[in-house]
Amino acid sequence: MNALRVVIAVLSVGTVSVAGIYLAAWVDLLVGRAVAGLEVRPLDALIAPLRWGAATALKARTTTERPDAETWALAPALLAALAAVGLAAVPLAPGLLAADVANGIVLFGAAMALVVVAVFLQGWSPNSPLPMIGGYRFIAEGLSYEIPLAVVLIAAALPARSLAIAPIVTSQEHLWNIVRQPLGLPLYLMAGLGLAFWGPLALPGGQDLAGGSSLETSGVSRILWRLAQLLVLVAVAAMGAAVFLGGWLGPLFPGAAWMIVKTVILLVPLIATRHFVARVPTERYVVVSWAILIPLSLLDVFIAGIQALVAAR
Amino acid sequence: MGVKAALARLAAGAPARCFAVVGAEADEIAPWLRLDPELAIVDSPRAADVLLVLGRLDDEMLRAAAGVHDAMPPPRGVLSWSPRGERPVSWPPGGERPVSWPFTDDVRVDDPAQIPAACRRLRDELLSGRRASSPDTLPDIDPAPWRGVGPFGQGGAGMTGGVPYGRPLAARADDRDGLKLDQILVRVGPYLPPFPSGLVLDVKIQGDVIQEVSIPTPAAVAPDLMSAGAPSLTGERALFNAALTQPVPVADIEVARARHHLVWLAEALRVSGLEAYGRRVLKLARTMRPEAAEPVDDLSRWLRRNMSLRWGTRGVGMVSASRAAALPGGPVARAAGDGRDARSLDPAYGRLGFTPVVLEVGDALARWRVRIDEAQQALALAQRAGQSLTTPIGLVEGPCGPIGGDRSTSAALVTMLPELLVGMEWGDAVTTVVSLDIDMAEAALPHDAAVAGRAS
Amino acid sequence: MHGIAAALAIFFVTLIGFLILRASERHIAPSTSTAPARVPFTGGRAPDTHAWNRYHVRYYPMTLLFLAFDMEMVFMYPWAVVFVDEGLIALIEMFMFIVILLFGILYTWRERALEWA
Amino acid sequence: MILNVTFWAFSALAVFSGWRVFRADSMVRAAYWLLVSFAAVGIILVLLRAEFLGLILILMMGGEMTIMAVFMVAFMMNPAGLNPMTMVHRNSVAIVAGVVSFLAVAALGLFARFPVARAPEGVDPTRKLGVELLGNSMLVFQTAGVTLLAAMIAAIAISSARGRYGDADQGSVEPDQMVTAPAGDVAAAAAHDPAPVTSPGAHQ
Repeated sequence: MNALRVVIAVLSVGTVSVAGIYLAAWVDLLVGRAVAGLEVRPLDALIAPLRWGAATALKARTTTERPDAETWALAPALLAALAAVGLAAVPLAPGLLAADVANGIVLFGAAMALVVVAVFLQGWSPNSPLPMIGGYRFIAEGLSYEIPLAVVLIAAALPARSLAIAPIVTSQEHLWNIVRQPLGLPLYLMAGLGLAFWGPLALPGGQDLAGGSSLETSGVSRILWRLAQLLVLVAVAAMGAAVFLGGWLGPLFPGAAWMIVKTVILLVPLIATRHFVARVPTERYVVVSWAILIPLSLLDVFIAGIQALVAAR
Repeated sequence: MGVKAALARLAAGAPARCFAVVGAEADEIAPWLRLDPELAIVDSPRAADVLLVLGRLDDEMLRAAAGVHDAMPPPRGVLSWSPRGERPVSWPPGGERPVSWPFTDDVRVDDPAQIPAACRRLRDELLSGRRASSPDTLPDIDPAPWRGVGPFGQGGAGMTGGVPYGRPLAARADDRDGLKLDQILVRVGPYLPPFPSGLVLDVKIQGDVIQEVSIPTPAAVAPDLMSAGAPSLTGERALFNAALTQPVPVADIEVARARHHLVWLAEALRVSGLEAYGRRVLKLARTMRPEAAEPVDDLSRWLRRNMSLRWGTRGVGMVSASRAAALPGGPVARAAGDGRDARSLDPAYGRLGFTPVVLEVGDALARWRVRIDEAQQALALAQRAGQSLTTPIGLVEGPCGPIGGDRSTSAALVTMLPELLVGMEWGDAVTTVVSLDIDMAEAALPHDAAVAGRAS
Repeated sequence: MHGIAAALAIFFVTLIGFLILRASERHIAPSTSTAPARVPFTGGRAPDTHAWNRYHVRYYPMTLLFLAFDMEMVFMYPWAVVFVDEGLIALIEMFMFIVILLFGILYTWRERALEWA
Repeated sequence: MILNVTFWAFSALAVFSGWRVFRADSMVRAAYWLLVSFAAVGIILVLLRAEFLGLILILMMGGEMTIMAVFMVAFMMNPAGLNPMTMVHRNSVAIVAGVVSFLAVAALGLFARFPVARAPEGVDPTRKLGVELLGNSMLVFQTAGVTLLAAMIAAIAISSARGRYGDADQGSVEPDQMVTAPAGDVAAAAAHDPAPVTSPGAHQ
């Protein structure tokens, strides 16, 4: 019976991942075309990611003079696996949770902490200067967003009295966390962008490094890296929807429908940042993250704490 | 086989991914390629299907282009366009292989308008296997013999000696924070996308901070191009040079200036991560008219409001007043408080009430602002100018700086780079180089060539 | 326990699935590796040395700060679970703990140790 | 059954990756093999119903091993093992020490009488840990805070090349102290600019 549950969990997370990645790629194309002043053709944009994938898959894999071939191969797989675990920690509906652990936000945090390893390996492995700078940049970025990310999730756990995600969702029955912890969601999304090295926080793969960490990657590996990155974005959006937007809570429609809608509501602006917000400079991001975002996230914990104590009276 | 065919059929609808290698006399074509939906200009040869070789390249550039070509994963192809259908000259005597043109099976295009379609066709043929992938241009020889050398056959001896896998390890160098760690030489260019095509820098870094910058071969483009005859001046370059000797409509000059600044802005936005918005600006650069300047005003407002762009450029790449004074002029100097502008000397501009745009700050943000303000001002001038003509006074204010003086602003900016970039983080250095708007064709063009162009 | 089993299964299935996908490319586009194709890209010219050298991690003071804050997070998780039950004492205690650590950030920031370029 | 297999599989992984740490030429690989070892131990902890401890171990080690990797790359010659190298030195001593400590730990495992204390059902270890932190161990907890602060300040004071009054290699002298310092020091201190410099790009 347990084995069956595990198989179902794997299959459902796989399905959600594929759908989420496809949606993310589609939204990115649509927003990009709209911003570029091109005609937005939603149906063409549906097939465009597949066309790009086919064209990329037909290219051979190149290598460099003395890469670390094993870790290079591992990097996209590790990133995707971590993102999938992060997604698995998010409940879709009451009882519909792939990885039902008592310490859900710790599991999510652990998976997301290891993302730094995957991105660093992607930049380090080719033994090429520009990807290497990209990899090291991501360590600076990762160590800066990790603490605010964990702390805002802890703040959300306060009123729930639990580290599991499902109680965090049900604790929002009367008031969503986005309202009672107003600092939480913005800080979480900023950290999430860093986690997915996307848009303004696409520091390891920035245009100033001519593609940075994946500059030397070609062929199927390039596709896999992109898929894994989008999956991180989906996991971030899904967790944000559960923790800050009340997850499956909502009238009329089934919980899963609400959860999907809320995830999309977070995913679209996350993706759109790429087309509206310029890439931030690494060093200044690190300073701001430590000097402003971390203190703000700790302030968020106190607001949440006082609120939770008042509510408990 | 069936899978491959199916993938190729699916891939046929995608834009052709090109890596562009841009030489002299291609400035009419290269900037606009990003506007074509058939093409996707990529940053890395590892992601490219087609190598686009545009314009005239000298030996050094051609050798680098061969290196870029070989880095592309098969199936790959080459599409070349050159003015007057000619091909560049031979390898230098020290070159690895004495071939005149390294790309044996390139597709040549005579009409630049055909480039996108030809690219797509070439890409489809390559991916479907109807055309063989282009072979390596450089010999398959390790950079240094290492196989079987050393006690473990890895080419090395000791901890840091030898040439393991064909290359040595870097040596240590002093650093300002007292840690004596390895200094890595990054040979930037000539075709590293965020940098202007043709700019060659040897950058020594420790970590992501630049310690030393040198220019290995100053004005690498010039000698061979000169031997093959002075390059002709095309497009806006021809227009600005014509104004040296003959009256030219002010409106034409100013529209060309606004267009140049917007093309620069599109690239600067792209490097900042706003590729889609850059494309919008590029389209605006192509379609704008002095009579309808509102889109440019909207753009200026949007840029001013965008905090992230301000954050990335404020305080970056400071050009001091003394450095600005050493420049021949141009927007970079004007952004650092140096008000020289050749247009101030022209009575035709005086009648239009022209005053130069000057900012005192001297950072990358100021340069962005000066260019955007100048683009707006240029459109306003063009509208007011009507039929009025410039006065040929032997000095013309080009988009990058004065033309007709002792030396070009771009050449002066290139020689300024080594001092300017030292101590910067890599990303800030790129922001700085982009904000300087160095025109490598102009920098490589000796002053005589400008005069020669004037004479022709 | 089945929760963690599912997480592990998802991790390894995704990991192995991606590795298999990557291995599948040899059937579509066999990789070739010649000396000029292996040269790392920095704009067309060959590099001088390997990239793997003693890399100067400019942000090392920040990594040390991180180590301390990582510890702080560990204490916050169990604290969060019992927070509401313990009430005001939990709030005060964590307030003290965090304010002490914030002095660390303040000091680092004032010493400008977060900047590196 | 599955539980046992998982336990042994991850135990084997922990030992194997621990061994690989010392066989790796590349500092990055060595650090991440150690991370694999820690992660396997973390999973074992989870299997032993210490879910929070196991997961937090993985969470922390992800950052920590990365930091270790970058420091090892920064300070070791030939950090990626491009020239062959070995992580093992003074082999005979190492072998003796290894065998002795293995025997000691193995003896401990075989002969020690471990207390039989099954975790009671329905008890949340995380909650118990929290109660402990806010109850009996409160002083320990707060002392940890002060210790961490001391560690932070010490680490920054020792390692940072910058100071609030200028770079450390230029003395980073407080302006007030420069005035009251002995005459010789004043001349030395006045030789450099005491004003804080925002970025080296600004030294023109």
